[in-house]
Amino acid sequence: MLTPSYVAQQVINALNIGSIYALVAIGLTVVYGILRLINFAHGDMMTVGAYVALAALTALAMPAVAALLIAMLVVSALGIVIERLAYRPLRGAPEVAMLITSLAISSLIQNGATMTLTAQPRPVRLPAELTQRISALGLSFAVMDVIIIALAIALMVALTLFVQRTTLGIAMRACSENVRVTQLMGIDVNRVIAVAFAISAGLAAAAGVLWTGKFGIVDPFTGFLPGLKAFVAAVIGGIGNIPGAMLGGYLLGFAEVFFVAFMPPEVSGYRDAFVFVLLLIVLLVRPSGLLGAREVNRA
Amino acid sequence: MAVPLLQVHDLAKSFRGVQALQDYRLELGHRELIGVIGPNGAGKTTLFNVLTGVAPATRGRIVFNGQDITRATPDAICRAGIARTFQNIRLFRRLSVLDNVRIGLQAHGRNRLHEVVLRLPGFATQERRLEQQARELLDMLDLAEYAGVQADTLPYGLQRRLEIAIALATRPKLLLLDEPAAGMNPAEAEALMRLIARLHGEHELTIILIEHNMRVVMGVCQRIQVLNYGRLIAEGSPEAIQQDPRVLEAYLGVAA
Amino acid sequence: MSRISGFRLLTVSITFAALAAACAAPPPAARPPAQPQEQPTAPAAETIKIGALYGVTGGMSSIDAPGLNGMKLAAKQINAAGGVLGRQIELIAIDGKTDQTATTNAASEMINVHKVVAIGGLNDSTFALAAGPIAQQAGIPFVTAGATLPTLPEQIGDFFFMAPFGDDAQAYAIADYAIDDLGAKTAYMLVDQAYDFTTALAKFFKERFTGRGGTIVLEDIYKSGDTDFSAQIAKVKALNPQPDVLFISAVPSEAGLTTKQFRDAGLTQPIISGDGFDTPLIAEVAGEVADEVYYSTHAALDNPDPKVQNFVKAYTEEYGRGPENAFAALGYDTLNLIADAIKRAGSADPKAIRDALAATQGFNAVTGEITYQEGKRKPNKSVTIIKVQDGKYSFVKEIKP
Amino acid sequence: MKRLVPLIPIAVVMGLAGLAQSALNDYYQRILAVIAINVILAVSLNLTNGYSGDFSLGHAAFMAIGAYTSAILTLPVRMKAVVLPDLPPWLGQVELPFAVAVVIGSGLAALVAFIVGIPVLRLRGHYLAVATLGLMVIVQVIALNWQPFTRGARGINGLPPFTTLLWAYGWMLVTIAVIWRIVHSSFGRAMMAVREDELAAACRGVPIFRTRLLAFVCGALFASIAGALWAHLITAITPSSFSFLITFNVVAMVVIGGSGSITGSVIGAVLMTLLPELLRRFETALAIGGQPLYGLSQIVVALMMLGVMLFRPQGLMGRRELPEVLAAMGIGVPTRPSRVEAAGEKTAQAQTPG
Repeated sequence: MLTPSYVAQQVINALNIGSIYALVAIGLTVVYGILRLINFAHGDMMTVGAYVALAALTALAMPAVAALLIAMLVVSALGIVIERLAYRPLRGAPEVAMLITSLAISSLIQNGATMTLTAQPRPVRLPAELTQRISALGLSFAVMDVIIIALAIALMVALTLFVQRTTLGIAMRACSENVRVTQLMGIDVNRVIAVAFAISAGLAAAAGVLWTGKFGIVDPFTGFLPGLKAFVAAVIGGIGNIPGAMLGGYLLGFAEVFFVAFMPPEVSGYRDAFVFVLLLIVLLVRPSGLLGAREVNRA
Repeated sequence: MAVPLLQVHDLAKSFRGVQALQDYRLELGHRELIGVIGPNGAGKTTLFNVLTGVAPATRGRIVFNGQDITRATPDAICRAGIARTFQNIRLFRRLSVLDNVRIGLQAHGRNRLHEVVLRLPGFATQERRLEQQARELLDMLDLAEYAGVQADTLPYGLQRRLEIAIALATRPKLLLLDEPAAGMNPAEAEALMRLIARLHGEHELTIILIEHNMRVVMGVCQRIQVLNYGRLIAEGSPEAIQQDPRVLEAYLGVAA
Repeated sequence: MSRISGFRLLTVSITFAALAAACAAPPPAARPPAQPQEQPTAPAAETIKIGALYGVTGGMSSIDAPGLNGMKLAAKQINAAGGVLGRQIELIAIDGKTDQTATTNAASEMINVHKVVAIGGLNDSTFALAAGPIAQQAGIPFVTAGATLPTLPEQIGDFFFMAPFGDDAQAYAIADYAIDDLGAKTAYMLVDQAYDFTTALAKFFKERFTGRGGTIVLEDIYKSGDTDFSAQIAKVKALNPQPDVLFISAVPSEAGLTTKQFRDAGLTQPIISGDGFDTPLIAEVAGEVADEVYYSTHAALDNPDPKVQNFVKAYTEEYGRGPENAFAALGYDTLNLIADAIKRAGSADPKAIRDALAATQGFNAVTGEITYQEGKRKPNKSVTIIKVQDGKYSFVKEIKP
Repeated sequence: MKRLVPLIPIAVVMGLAGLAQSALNDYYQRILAVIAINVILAVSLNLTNGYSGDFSLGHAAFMAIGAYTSAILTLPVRMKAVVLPDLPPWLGQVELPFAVAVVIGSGLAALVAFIVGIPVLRLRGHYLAVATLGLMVIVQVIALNWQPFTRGARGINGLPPFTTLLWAYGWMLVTIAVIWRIVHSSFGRAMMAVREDELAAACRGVPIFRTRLLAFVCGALFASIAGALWAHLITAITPSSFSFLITFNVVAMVVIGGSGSITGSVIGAVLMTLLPELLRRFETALAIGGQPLYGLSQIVVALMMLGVMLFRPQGLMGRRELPEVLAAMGIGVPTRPSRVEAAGEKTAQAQTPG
């Protein structure tokens, strides 16, 4: 069973799912870095992105690329609106207050979608050239799989460049170091946070489109579980840290796929437990995640 | 002279390769009051952090009251008898002044869980005793009228004093004061100086004082250590220190 | 002692809370007005209230919402035709929210506040097992529309009835079909571990398939909510020789996902399953690769039988779209079955309805004939086998018990 | 004599519960029982999330432990032979009274919390939140796979419906009393000290780890009681009964009521139980074009959560308890710290750099 091509196939599978987790986790971590907010509604932005793309694909018959862009734009705008209405008024309030509002937003999106669109899962059909399958060297994968990995990496690279090279990106990093000091330096923190939300939501939308495109289905609860898993991924990597979130996403993808791939079915039921035990071990060895900065106690 | 209260041997602390403190040594007798001075970043607060277990030593040994506390946790060190204040005041901000002091008092003499849950007679006695002791302490530091006040709403000077009260509540043998006069006006500093002298004199406390305010340091300390770049560069009486060329150099940046 | 007085005041507040709770819930006399939409005309006699208990929101909603629509359609038709015993049927439809607490609360509200004479609904045994005993305790007949765990009636009691066949029947049917019609000797099993339904279906399938000389070459699992099956699929691909059929025990949300991914990976054997596969998602998600999929279910909506076609037509007219799945038909049947029992009992007394239900013989339902044999409250219904080919669903066979 | 005073409200609550049990129909009794269970959950979660400042998302795990333990221990032997035939004989042959089973379950949950807490409580903040969330997933996975004890996905059903209002409110009073006492003692002050400033607390001799562990273990213990009560109210449990949705709901109760206030937790629990139930009636009553507005109650509850957080981010009660509220209205004695009205005086906000 452990032929090289079998292992290679599983690696491709893991890279695929890991790429999407990484995208979602990065979005989560960008916002966390600045606001210390675990955005439980982040996964639901994936759902919204998928629905928007679906509408663009079917009702407006747009090409896939345009649908992806539209979804990212619309959801980014939504992210900014939500930030303005639900998070900004809570600046300076206890962290849990924002956490509860994010739970509320999540519930609003899920139930709102159920009421208006029904809970019937909807098929997401991508153009044939994307779903076409390639078989080579005993491996089998869809064009879509390659695109997922490529697009995820491209978005991550773009984000990294943005954060390191542009003024706004540097302001974002400054904010995640210390919001108050950044503010004193004359930077419009509100603008930076709005941008962070836009980026975060946009990445979630992209992940949502990839996710539903890959699996071909969307319903009002599509994003919730991957959102939660991405939170886990971000924490493994060291929440607030962009390369960490990337690493965490891929680790989670590999852990999930490999456990099923290389463990007998009798134990593969313990997959989720295994993933979390792994997580606990990582955290116990490195209490701030793999790449997270250790918080120095300053007396 | 009896066994010293505190012996520090060859102490060093580094943060990611940066030596914040090295080759530090100290022998402190009972009821001594010494000052530690030095420019910003000289390693004074690091010294306190290492002594109180907040930042464990990279190397060296600390023996307090005959007990090796080099690897002990901060709460164990506190219960062993070292209390400190913080440079930037750390109170339990949203709790009352009284509760702040009670938390310090709890370092010795806490209830057992079943006494609390079943409200056994021991609990009431203990609570009464805690409250009475807390009020006495507040009285002593002229804070009695603020007992019911939320700690972070106190004026700055009173917060400093409250912090000392909390530290005293833990019944220390050794008190570490980290720039207690920082941000105080001359009158407040004067009062503080009297307080420190009183604690030292009446309450038989051993004290290490970090302070920038030279009037305070020179006014109360019997012996002074000077730190620069994490190293001990001078030690002696206030008069000797004031004359020491290495000290002048460290402070003024020029060779005397 | 201030502490003690503190505690005293707190306990007082709890008392207030309890009182407030008791007052907040309006007494039965002041219950909200009956749902107007269920009463096309002012009823001459008092309405017969029947509970429709479904998880209309949350995880079950994709199969429960159509079920409720089916029940409503049946109620509308019955009322338009003059009702039962000259009285209109009033459906009390409360959302169970796919939550056990909310579902049991809803069942209890129907019985104790709205005084329903019977309850129908629920498509999953997790919820049926929680709500059923409440009806049993109160002596109100409960007909589950779609929960197929065969032991439900025994476990809950003599007021509990099943409108659908049991998982044993449908699992046996598809196992037989695989052996007899598809010539399968070896099978691969992929089982959703998270549901009672999927594990039971798998158990019965394995029992029948191996009992008749077949071999299970590999048994793998996943958990509902998983979307990526690439790891499992790679394992199947590594099998040599390949299994003759792929049995996938899934609920609708994973039916399309698994089909698409297995086919995309180049596995071409027949995929077989139970009524969890009865969803348009197979064709919608898998598209043209949805080939050679066979599943056992309650009814074929393309069955030319006029009874089936009339239902499909009425449903389409009412809701502007065809029935989403067989659970719509099961909901429709459930209410008709209850109404039929009321008619035969000549009374809307719960006990009389129960006795009439237990005596049901040859009730002609969209999803097959319902007969409760002596002492059993699970029907021996025929099982329909449906094939999906080129993204099209077609009726292939009806297996009579 | 004074020591007997607190017995009066207890007697009143229990009397009311007894009265309700005999006078109200099953539906209202159920709602009242769910309220009591949620109060237990919220008050106990508040110990970690409100007092010691550790954000735990693992409450459902301890509920599950209590529910399964009580289910296995109280199921009649005759039913066990059918439902759980593979139990080891020593378990298959026992049939314990409800109260005993609840106590054993809570002990077990406390033990698990203790063992898990020792490594996990080294984490802080959101790292701890994820770790406790992981605990919940692990317990769920074990419940799903440990067939002889739990029947896996099928779950255990047909539990005896032991959860009467007297039991529910009795346990609720015990929970509130014990937690109130812990919080208003040196332990509670230690927890709050850790929450306010962990480093300062350590330097004041507060045993940080033991304090956090105590809060965690106590919370687990009472969550387990709530789980057992819930199991015997619903009478059917499956692994998915104890999901993060439940945890989130309880977290919301605590935060909406006000973290760090027992009164707040009680209010949060009552609100978050009653509101959806009341709103559900509007779903059918406000039908548009014959279509009831299912989902409306969840949406309104979510909007309410938003509203509370936007206008009172510290929660409805903040950190205040009922006695203080009454005191503010002129009843009783104030216990809450007042504030210094420091006109012209330098306060902590204007700290000078040290």
